[in-house]
Amino acid sequence: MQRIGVFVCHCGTNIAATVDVKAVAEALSHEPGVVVSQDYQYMCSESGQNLVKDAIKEHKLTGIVICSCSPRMHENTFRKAAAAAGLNPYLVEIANVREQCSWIHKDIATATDKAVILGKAAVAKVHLNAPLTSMESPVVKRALVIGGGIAGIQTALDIAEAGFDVDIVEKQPTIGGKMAQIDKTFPTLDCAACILTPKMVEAAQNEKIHIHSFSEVTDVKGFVGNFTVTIKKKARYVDETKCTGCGLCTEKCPMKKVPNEFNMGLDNRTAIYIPFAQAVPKVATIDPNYCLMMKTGKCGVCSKMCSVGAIDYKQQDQLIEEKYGAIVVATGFNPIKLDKFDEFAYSHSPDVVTSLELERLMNAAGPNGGTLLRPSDKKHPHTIVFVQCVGSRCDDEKGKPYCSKICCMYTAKHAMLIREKYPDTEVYVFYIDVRTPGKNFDEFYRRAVEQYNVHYIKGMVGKVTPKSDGQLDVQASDLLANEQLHINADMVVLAAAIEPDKTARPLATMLTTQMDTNDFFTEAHPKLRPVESATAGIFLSGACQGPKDIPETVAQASAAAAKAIGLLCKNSITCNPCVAQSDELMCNGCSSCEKVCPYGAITYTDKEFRMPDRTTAIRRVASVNPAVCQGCGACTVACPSGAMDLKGFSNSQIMAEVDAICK
Amino acid sequence: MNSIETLIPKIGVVTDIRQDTPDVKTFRVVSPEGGKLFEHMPGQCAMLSVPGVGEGMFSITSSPTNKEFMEFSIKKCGCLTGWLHAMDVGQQITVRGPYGNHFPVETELKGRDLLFIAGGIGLAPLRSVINYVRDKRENYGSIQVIYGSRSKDDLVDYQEILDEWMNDPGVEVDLTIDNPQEGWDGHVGFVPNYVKELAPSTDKTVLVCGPPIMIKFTLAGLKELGFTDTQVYTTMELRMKCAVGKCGRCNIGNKYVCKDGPVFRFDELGELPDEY
Amino acid sequence: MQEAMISKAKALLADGTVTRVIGWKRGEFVYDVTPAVFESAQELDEGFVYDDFTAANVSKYLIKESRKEGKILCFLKPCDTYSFNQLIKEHRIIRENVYIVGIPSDGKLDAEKIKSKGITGILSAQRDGDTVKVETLYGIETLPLADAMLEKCLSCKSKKHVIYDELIGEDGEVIDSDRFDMVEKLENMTAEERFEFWRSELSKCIRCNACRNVCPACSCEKCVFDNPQSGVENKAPADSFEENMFHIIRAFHVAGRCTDCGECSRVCPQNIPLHLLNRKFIKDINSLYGEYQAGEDTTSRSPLTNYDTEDCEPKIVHERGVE
Amino acid sequence: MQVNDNKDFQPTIVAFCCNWCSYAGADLSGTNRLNYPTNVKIIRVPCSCRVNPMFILRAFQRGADGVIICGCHPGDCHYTSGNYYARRRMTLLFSMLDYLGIERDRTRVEWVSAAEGQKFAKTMNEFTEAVRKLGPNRRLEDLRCRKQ
Amino acid sequence: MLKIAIDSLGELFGKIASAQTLYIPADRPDGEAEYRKYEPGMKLTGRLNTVRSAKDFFFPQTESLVDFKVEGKNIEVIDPRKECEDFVVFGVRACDARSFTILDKVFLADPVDSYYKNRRDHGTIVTMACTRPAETCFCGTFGIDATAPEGDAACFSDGESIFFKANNDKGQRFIDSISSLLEEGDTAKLDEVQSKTREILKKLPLAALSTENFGGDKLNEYFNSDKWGELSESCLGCGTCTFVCPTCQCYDIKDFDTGHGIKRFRCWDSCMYSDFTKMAHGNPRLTQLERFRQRFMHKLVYFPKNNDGEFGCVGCGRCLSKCPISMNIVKVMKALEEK
Repeated sequence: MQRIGVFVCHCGTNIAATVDVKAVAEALSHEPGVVVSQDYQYMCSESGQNLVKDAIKEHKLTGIVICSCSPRMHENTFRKAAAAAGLNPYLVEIANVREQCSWIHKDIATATDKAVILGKAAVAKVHLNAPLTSMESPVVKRALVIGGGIAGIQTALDIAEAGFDVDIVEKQPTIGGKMAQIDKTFPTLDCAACILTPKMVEAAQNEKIHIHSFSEVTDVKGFVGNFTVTIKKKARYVDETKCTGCGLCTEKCPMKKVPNEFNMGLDNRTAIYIPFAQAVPKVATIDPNYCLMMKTGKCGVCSKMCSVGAIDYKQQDQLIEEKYGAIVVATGFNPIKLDKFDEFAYSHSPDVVTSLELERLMNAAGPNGGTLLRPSDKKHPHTIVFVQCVGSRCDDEKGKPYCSKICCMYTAKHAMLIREKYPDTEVYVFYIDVRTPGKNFDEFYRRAVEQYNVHYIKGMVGKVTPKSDGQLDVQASDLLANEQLHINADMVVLAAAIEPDKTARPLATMLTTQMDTNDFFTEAHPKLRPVESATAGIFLSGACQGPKDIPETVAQASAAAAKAIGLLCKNSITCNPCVAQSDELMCNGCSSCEKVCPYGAITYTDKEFRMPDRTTAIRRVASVNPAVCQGCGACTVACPSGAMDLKGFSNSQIMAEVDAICK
Repeated sequence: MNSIETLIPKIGVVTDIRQDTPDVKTFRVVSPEGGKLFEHMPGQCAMLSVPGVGEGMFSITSSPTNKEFMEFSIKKCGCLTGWLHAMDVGQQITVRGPYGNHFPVETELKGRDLLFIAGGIGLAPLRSVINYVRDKRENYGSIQVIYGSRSKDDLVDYQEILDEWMNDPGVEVDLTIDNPQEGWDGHVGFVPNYVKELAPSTDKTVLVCGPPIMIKFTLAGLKELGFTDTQVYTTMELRMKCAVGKCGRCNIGNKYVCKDGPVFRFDELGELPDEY
Repeated sequence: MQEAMISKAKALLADGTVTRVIGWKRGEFVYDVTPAVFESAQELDEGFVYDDFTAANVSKYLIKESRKEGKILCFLKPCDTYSFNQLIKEHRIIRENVYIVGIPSDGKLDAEKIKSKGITGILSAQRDGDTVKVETLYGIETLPLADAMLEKCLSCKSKKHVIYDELIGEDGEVIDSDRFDMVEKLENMTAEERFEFWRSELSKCIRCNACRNVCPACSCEKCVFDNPQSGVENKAPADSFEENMFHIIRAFHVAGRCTDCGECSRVCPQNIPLHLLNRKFIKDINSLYGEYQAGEDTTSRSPLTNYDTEDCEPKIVHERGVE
Repeated sequence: MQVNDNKDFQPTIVAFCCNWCSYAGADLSGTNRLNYPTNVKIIRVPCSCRVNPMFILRAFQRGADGVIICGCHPGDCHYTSGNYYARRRMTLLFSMLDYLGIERDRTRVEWVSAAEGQKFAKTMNEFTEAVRKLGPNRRLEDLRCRKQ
Repeated sequence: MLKIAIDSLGELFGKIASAQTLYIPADRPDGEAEYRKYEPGMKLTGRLNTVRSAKDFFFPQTESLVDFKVEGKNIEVIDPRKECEDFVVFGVRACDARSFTILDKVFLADPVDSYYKNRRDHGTIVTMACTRPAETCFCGTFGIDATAPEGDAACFSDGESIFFKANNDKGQRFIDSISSLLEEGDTAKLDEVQSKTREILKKLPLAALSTENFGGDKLNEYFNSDKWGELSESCLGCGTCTFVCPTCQCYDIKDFDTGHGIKRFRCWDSCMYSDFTKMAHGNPRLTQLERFRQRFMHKLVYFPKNNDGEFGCVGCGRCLSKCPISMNIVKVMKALEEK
């Protein structure tokens, strides 16, 4: 017989306003085994926890039920409190009467009834809870950062600084990411390359940091502290260890008509290329889709030119396997494709560009060497229209429902830079709202309006029509003036929404982390654990978690690094004790469980048993490696004899909950 | 309905719980109104149950001469006993009985010298008889109790043995434990050997109860000493389920332990097939 | 055939290949043959039988028998070989200890079915082409073979032996059977009709566990329904436990493992068509996840321990068939 | 079909929610104060693959009128493949229940991510309404457990 | 003798059913027969016997014994017993009729089982003499005359009419209650049918089976027989034989938590089940051999030893038909008899 304590939290009025907490405590006091049932203002507060601790000692409780907020919120708090009072932390059950009761129901009577039932289910379950002890598992002192943009670089630098080895996996031939493509940064207007490239170099030179550029993660196994990751180093047909980055090959390469991704396809590069001058690693890469040697077998110029013999047309993709204790995801973002936004004529006119293209057009290392020229005729534009929220805050399928966050600020930056450099150019910005929260942001925006006379017009551009004279007719509405406008523009710049990188979704599957409907990684808690994923040992850095500007990205990158360092500092971590366990006496040895285990945690051994008929027999039985098992429970259902059960969520515990709910 | 119905139990209240050994507790049970639930004879059993947990047969440890309450000494070994061990005073349980036959205290045993041999929890059913004959001392000859357990801590009712039986001039108590232990200056050794060492007089009528292996060797020892099967009684309450001789489980050959037993004289058991 | 089998068994016993033979033993009547183990030529001569009534699938006995000392000879009909293979796959039978002789089967008769046609006092039964001649205490009766044959044989899925050490006679082929016809017929009934059908069938269950205990797929050390720790232990029909839990879960537990050997229906004393539950799972598995025959091999992954990322959603149930 | 739409009937609905997605989704609908009926009671399981068909039948025996299983979207399982197994198991189980003549709308599987608080509430509203229309579960219940 | 034309049976059943619940053996779609509550239009089966025996009416497979309500430390005991309503079981065969003698010796022995007694007191057993015994019949082995069945009242068919005879007061009351439909009839044809049946009974394959080598005095001899191993080898350990047997009465008592109380119920159990004798202290019958032996020793040795030579079998032949592996009491008897 159990001695169970029930503690009903008011959560201020969060619970108490819709659930009669006293009635809940009273009703649960009659449940079998319940020896004390109390309610309290804030159970999670120190005094609330003390109340629980005291009751455990005073009533010699063998189990406690807390009727409070979601277990995802405070289960650990109460487990710790129980442990502090000498009760095994796994003898604690939470009845979620806030998120799943008081917050969603209005009628006090029915909400109270439901809270009582949820409490009864928890009491029924805790009757069957067994004390569980966590196992320790060692931590591999090495981190993996997936993505080599500013987020990944910062995270890697911070982790390396703390003395741990860290690998960066970057799918492009160079690290640097989006920030490397940006011209200037807001609100300080300093040059992006000037602040980024030193960090890239620092990363390259740090002994603790190992950069796998032009590589991808193809498989992730294991669990927190002990991941085994397979990395595919894509063939770049250049021996990284030999290439000095002299650039001779790129000069001599006869194939010069390859769209230059780094410049957003606004100019061309060669088939063998180094993305940009400050690339890290500064190693050439052959694009096999364009390389004449690889396509026709006739050329080999680069090979001939290379004095160190780094060219290797036969290079193969290479798979390497490495163990890590922590993984930081920094896969970043991309502007969305605008082919669905026909109204802005993006596909029809080269003079309609995205903001990121504008960055390149204005950049000194860009296609025009830093002079802003119209792509169509390389003439100086006199009227430029900026369109905000292209695909952001968009209700329909072609866009994204969220605010991309950075567009208002970079548009102000663009407008300001243009007005600064080309005072004869009129700049119009069409906006829905201008959002400028952030340090010095609103001042920056106001400078654009007041000092630089950028024309901010609240309203949306309806249509952009290329005219025969090469100009663009921008048809728009001014909502404040309540009038239709037509502007003859030389260029239109679209602030395209940003979205998570396409590689993020398959990566999330490999990492068993969650994503939201927009493919942003879901953080473990939106407020309290913003840089961790719900999967232990996986941390989130930068825009993969949501739209962010550079300072925010860097802040989160360092935060993720701190979290990863916190994990790597430990010699071992405590495993989840809620793992599967096989009752060897019941096990048939049929291997069904082994087949469904995603972690390979189940093995079979032949063991000698004393059988009921007084004989001994060798039987094949399953056993679970508790350090590898993650406690999903797939095996428990595959097992027909019920020999396989899951601690903490046992068959009988779940059925007890079912019974309690249905009675 | 007008028939003697025994499958419907009565309610008993647990008024006292005594921890005898690490895994044996003695429960005092009375009716909700106070007083005993029913009268019984030494050696008889009762079916205790906790609704939803199960039913189990336990020998009544207290003597019928106790008019206020019944006691049950119960070893923790399963679901029901685990539950009983965890309960608090004031808990209600259900009781039905008394069941089975009893030691022939008013017939064969009358006027005889009695030797009780018990091992471990096996003392529980014999305690009822011992206290019964102590209370009706004039009806019986000498009383000797040989009792052994694994250790000093595993001696059931040790306090009562010390306080009452050992101070009772009419009772000779010989205790033994299996292995030497600090704080124990009594005999050390297994019960069957101790019986042989003590070599009690073969005039005595023997009542033996304990683990099957102990009974087996004790019986062999007694035979060596010159005792016959007709002098030895034992009780076997391990196999019962319905307690009314109908469910078809507890039979050894054609004898139903719950109805024809649990007390058997060894010559009766000898006629039965070897299935116990 | 019986003679060939006996002489094969004798030869294998004599040359020491096997120490025991599992087969069928003649009973009191023409039909009550019992699976039995024979250890000598004499025992074989006295009791070994293989005829129209030797329907019992002996493969499950090999779980126990293959763990005994010495090799055992077993005669397996085509359908029995599937069960045997499945048990090999589940590591239940020690293959090295079994010598398999595949034997042909052209269908077995069902005494209970003959009796259900009102024929009583059966003394002998003789197959004669498409009819069966039954001699009874009350005279001779003739009935169509289909009325006397076991359901499992009428819808035979294969005459092919999927595992054997040697064969007596020719091996057959997998048959394009109509075994899902009845399942389909039920699927095309309304939910109400289906419920009525199954309620009237399953409510006959007396929970004797014959279906489970005979089933080669039900080879658990201890069935969940017998195990007090499982929380679903239930001994006897209590309210609708059999209809609403036992038979559904039993079918689920053997889903993907059931070879459709038909023993469950053969042994049911209440003639519940239990095979129709198993066949429903087989049919669903075939149509949703691709053709799969349990016991066909010893290595393939069973459909329930497997998945495809493109599997259909459970709501397919809502979208097809009759409501 | 059913003329009576059982307006006053309050079905008992058991929702098995996986800890990582759907339980979090349910929490989110709470955080966002999205209303759904009190009839729905959630049981937290680590993964949808933890849901044994026995639990579902048990719920019906004990008087549940509807059982819904919620898990991560296929491909998003915290344990990579759990919901794929659950999907097969539940498909086959539901098909069997349908075959036995049990009302289809009493069972449902829905994939709800941690971000889909809205979807969770909507699903629960719809499911409860569907079960309410069916009326009390009489085909799978254990009469002994019927509420007096 | 009083009789009624077979054609008028419907009328008779209607009359009986109007006063009390009537159960008759009727055909099932699968060709077997089972006892069903009579409803107008229902016909008496042509099958010799039902799959399940008539014991189910008096000792049902599950029955509620007592209910409990538990609140805190307190328990309330609720006695669910109600006086049973009167009922008639019609068409019971001689073998099944004898099973009540056996069941009575168990359930009506001290202490009386009130649940069983209640039903016995209120149930009237109307038997029907056999005319077409099956090859599996061996009731004669146990001294049962299939042409003169026991029961409260007995019926005899000559193919055209059904004749009634009371075996006791209850049977007489039953006949009195339907006498308005009965008429005095000539039994000449019946006598002819009966003698024909007796001839067939003599010719049955199992007619020679005898109990002379069985009984209480064979206890140790048979208990230690080396035949049990071979006999039990193929036993599946299912409960078919037990559950179709008209005399098997082993039961288990279990508690069921309904969610709003505890129901303690009794259900049939089978000594063939591996956990039958499993108790907290262990299981004394661990192998199928021991369990198999128990079942047959009980019927052939223990029961007669305790009950003045009455055997625990009535020769109905159900286990001969229904055992999945065709192992049965006849095979056991014959094997044990072999020296």
